[in-house]
Amino acid sequence: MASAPAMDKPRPDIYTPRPARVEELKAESRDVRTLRLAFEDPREQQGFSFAPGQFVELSVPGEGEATFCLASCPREQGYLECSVKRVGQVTEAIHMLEPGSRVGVRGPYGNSFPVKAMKGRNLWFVAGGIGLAALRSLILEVLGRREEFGALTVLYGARSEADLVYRQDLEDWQGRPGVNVVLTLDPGGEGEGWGGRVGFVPAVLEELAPETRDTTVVTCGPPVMIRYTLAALDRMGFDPQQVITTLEMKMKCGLGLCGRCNVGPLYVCKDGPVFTYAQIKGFVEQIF
Amino acid sequence: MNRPEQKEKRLKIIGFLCNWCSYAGADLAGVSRLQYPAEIRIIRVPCSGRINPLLVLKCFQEGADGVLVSGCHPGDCHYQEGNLYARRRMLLLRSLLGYFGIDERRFHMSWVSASEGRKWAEVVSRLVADVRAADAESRSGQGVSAW
Amino acid sequence: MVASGGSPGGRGPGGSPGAGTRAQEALRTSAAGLLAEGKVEAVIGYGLSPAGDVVPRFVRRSQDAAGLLWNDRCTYNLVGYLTDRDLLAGLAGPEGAAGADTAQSPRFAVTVKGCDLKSLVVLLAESQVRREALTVIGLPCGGVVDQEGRLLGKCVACPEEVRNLRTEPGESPANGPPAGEPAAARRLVDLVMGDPVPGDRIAASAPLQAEPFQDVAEIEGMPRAGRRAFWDAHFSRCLRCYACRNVCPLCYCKECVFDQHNPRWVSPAPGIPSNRAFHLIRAYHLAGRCVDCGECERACPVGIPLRLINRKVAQVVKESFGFEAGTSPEARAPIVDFASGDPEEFIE
Amino acid sequence: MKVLTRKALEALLAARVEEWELIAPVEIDGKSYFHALNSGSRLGEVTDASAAPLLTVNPVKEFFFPRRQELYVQGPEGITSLDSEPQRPRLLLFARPCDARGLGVLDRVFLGEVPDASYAARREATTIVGLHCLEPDSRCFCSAVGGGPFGTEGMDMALTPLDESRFAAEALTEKGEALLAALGAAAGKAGGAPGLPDAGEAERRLVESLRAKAEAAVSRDLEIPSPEALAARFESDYWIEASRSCLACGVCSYLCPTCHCFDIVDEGYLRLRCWDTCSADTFTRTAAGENHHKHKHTRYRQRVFHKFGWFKENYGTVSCVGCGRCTRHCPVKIDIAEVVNGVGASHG
Repeated sequence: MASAPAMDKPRPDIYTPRPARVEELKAESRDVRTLRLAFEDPREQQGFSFAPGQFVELSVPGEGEATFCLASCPREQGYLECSVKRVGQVTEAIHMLEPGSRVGVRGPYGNSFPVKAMKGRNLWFVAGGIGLAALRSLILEVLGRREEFGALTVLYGARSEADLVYRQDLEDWQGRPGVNVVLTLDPGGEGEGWGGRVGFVPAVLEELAPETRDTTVVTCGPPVMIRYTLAALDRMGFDPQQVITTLEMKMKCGLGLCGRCNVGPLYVCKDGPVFTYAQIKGFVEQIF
Repeated sequence: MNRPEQKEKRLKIIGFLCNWCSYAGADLAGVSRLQYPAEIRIIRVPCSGRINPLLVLKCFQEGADGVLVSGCHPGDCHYQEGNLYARRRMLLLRSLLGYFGIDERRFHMSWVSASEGRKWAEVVSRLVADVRAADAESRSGQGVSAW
Repeated sequence: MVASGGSPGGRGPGGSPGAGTRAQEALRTSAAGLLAEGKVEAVIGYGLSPAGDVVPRFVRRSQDAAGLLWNDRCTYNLVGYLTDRDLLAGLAGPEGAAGADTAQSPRFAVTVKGCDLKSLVVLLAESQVRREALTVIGLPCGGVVDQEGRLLGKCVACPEEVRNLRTEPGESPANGPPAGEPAAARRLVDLVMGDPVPGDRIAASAPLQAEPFQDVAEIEGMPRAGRRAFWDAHFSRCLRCYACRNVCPLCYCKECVFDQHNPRWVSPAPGIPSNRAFHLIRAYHLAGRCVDCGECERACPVGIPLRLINRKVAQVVKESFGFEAGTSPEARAPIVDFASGDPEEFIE
Repeated sequence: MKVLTRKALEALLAARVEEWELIAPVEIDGKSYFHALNSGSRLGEVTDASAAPLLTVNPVKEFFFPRRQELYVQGPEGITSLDSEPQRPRLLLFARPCDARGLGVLDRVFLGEVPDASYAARREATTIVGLHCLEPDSRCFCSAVGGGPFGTEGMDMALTPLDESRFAAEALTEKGEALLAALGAAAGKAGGAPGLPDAGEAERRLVESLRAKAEAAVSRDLEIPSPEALAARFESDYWIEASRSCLACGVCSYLCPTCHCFDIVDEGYLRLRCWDTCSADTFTRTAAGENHHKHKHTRYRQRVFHKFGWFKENYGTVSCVGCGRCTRHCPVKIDIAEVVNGVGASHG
């Protein structure tokens, strides 16, 4: 007969988050806030490390759980940051939080940007809207080891000036040697006094015509932007191995089990979210 | 089930009150210092016609012991006819609740005007008594749970 | 075996083999003609799958009209496909889709039984289909059967003039045409296939209910706790697969309340409390609209008696608001309406 | 191989009903369901179920991967875990070969890279007594996906009905041996000699002939396309055609022994995991409204590619055991075998 169930075995609870506190909430744009978190248990915080590109599952008690990329610098040990755009129940609840509020964190999950392989190369970060959040931790990591990389360009676009996130960071990055920050707004989104470019990100990218030689492009943004950006990079002759994107697909469990982020044989949450264009080329129609 | 009788359970009863009549009626009851049970929690709405039955069901699903919808007497609706829509909707809802074996005593509807402070106190007293009776039955194992 | 009833896929609409051949032939000829003349982009009807099942069949070429089927296993109510815009656009193809929502918008033909017709009436009343873009092919019916060959419950009480399409919803036999003759001026049915079918099988089936809502009354006769136990036992099996909702010809909302995330009206996780709320709301949203076509109950994989819920709603709507669903393309659903004399005994 | 009498089986069940949790098929309104029996009240129905030729409506997965699994409560004091592992040993009686094999597919997911402790505990606590299929129906295609009506994969003990009062019993694992010993002891207490008699030549021959007959009855063929063939049809209009009548409900996934997609939702401060389905457009829709499976044909394609292509690529086996439930219970009878066969057949 069946053995009695083992009751004394520790249960690794794969769905249970660890409690964390909101340390700071910063408004980035009209509907984006950056949440700075620290685990309640200082040892937990000490033990928490992640690589740029990874994500967490954030829980707000009574509201639900949702997926957010880690936007802070992986070198910062004392806290983690996520930038949250208000679009649904969980994100609305996050926007209502205050310093001291309790949230739950699972993770970090997923793979990360191939920072090693980027060494010595010129890097282009091409982002749209809240998509810059997914590249921020990478940019901060790269800036922290600035000498290991070639020229850096950040091409960032949003619908309007009010939708641009990380204004302070962008200013700071622009001031660094060998870093070029190009801002653009969607046509019609530019207000009076806008000093940057006007045009959709993929179009501006083609205008800027980056050299393909020794260059890696990392891109993240709304699906339609990524789709056109990839097509533009194709036209410019980029090697799909040197084009890297991070997918913001619907995810839930973060463990490769629940099924919704399945694309081909891959699970975005487990095998991604970072992919080279070469890896996903066959599924572009399905993803974007 | 056969739990020892605790102190009387504090009931959770939600009242959806039309802003133009019942809400003012409840206010009047308060100002007039009329006594009525405190178990009701009031949600002010622009019109009883605003009460989507989903709201009532949401209350029950979230653990309410009883729900009240209260609007203007027929003919007195601020928007002419909102309460007449509500009347139909709540009739059907009440029938279905009963059909599924939910205790109808947990769901009341009333017409209370702005000047009927006394009626408001009576409506709430009857409602709370009804819900309490249903709840007692449920806890004794004789009746059915609220939802 | 699943398709056990005689000839592949079933017997004729009268219940006897061969009786429906003429109707089926007429259907194939008419459909082929409509398609060949370019009058419709597609005919939505019944066909036979390679495995021997009756399935919905979407015929786009006249040479495929020979695959259309009409027999006593054609249970589906196909009217629901008329509100699936994606599907219609696909059937119309690139040229047809371009003309959508214009005067030249694509036309479709749909085959209906007398009972299905009522759901079409509701869709018309709610402006969900355009009559002028539709060719309605009526199929005289002697009752349809389930997979085990049993007459469907809804067929037992189906009047002759309805199943033979002699009257249309809203007409009574009194003001309708004499037996054996179709209505002179038809609002809904453009073509009737074959002759009226005898109702031997219906006559031979269980006797009619003594009262129109006897089944509902039986549930209501139970004590409250008994009713609760009865329904909870059924709801405990509900998988929340939403087959009942998705198969319903009248559940066409683009964004269903059960799919909304913010607010969540009902938890998507199955459980008796959430399932009870789901079933109550599903039936409620069909108040005065449900025409008792029975598709929800047929589709339910776990045998929840959904018609028994719908019929309770129909009873309230009829007895309290004097309304019957699917009788007039001009009618307003009773739940978005009122009468000054509506009952209010329950109101304090 | 031993011979087990129904009497001995019934005697053991009756004796252990308090000690074990019994999961067995019972009849509800004319349909058969696997059901957890925590008391002896329905024991009488259980052994009769072995005679039912048809599969249960539900597969056994819900007893390992529950429809609704309450994970924890997030209270002010922190998180309190809720999901309790089985408190008693469990006996799963009369699992068909396809159902038992289905658990093997789920094991690959839930006991894989990230093991699910609660699933593991449920598996460990359960002894699975399989029942060979004597009358597979026209929907069954277990043999075409690597199983068979007399398969034993995933079972601890296999039973073959010999006649109305006896089974041939074979222990396949240690758990099975232990159960066999308990059954032997029960047979002794029930008045016979202790221990189960070995099957004789006649019984063995009978089992073999039943096996040959059953295997011949599973005639449905399924040609699983190669990864290349599948990939070549990814963008094909075939998926629009194949899924045209699909209602996008969850019947096929929820009744599938191997479908394992789920959602994580909150009911107030309660967090739970519940089944979800790739048929629903809500499955992949983000809060911002993006959806990489807006259309039902790409969702249906996802289902087929996942089961017959990608799952195999990842786990070495297709995630289909050929039980036929998805077709049997599909409200519009979409036949997955037909669809899969069509991938290789019709290039157009």
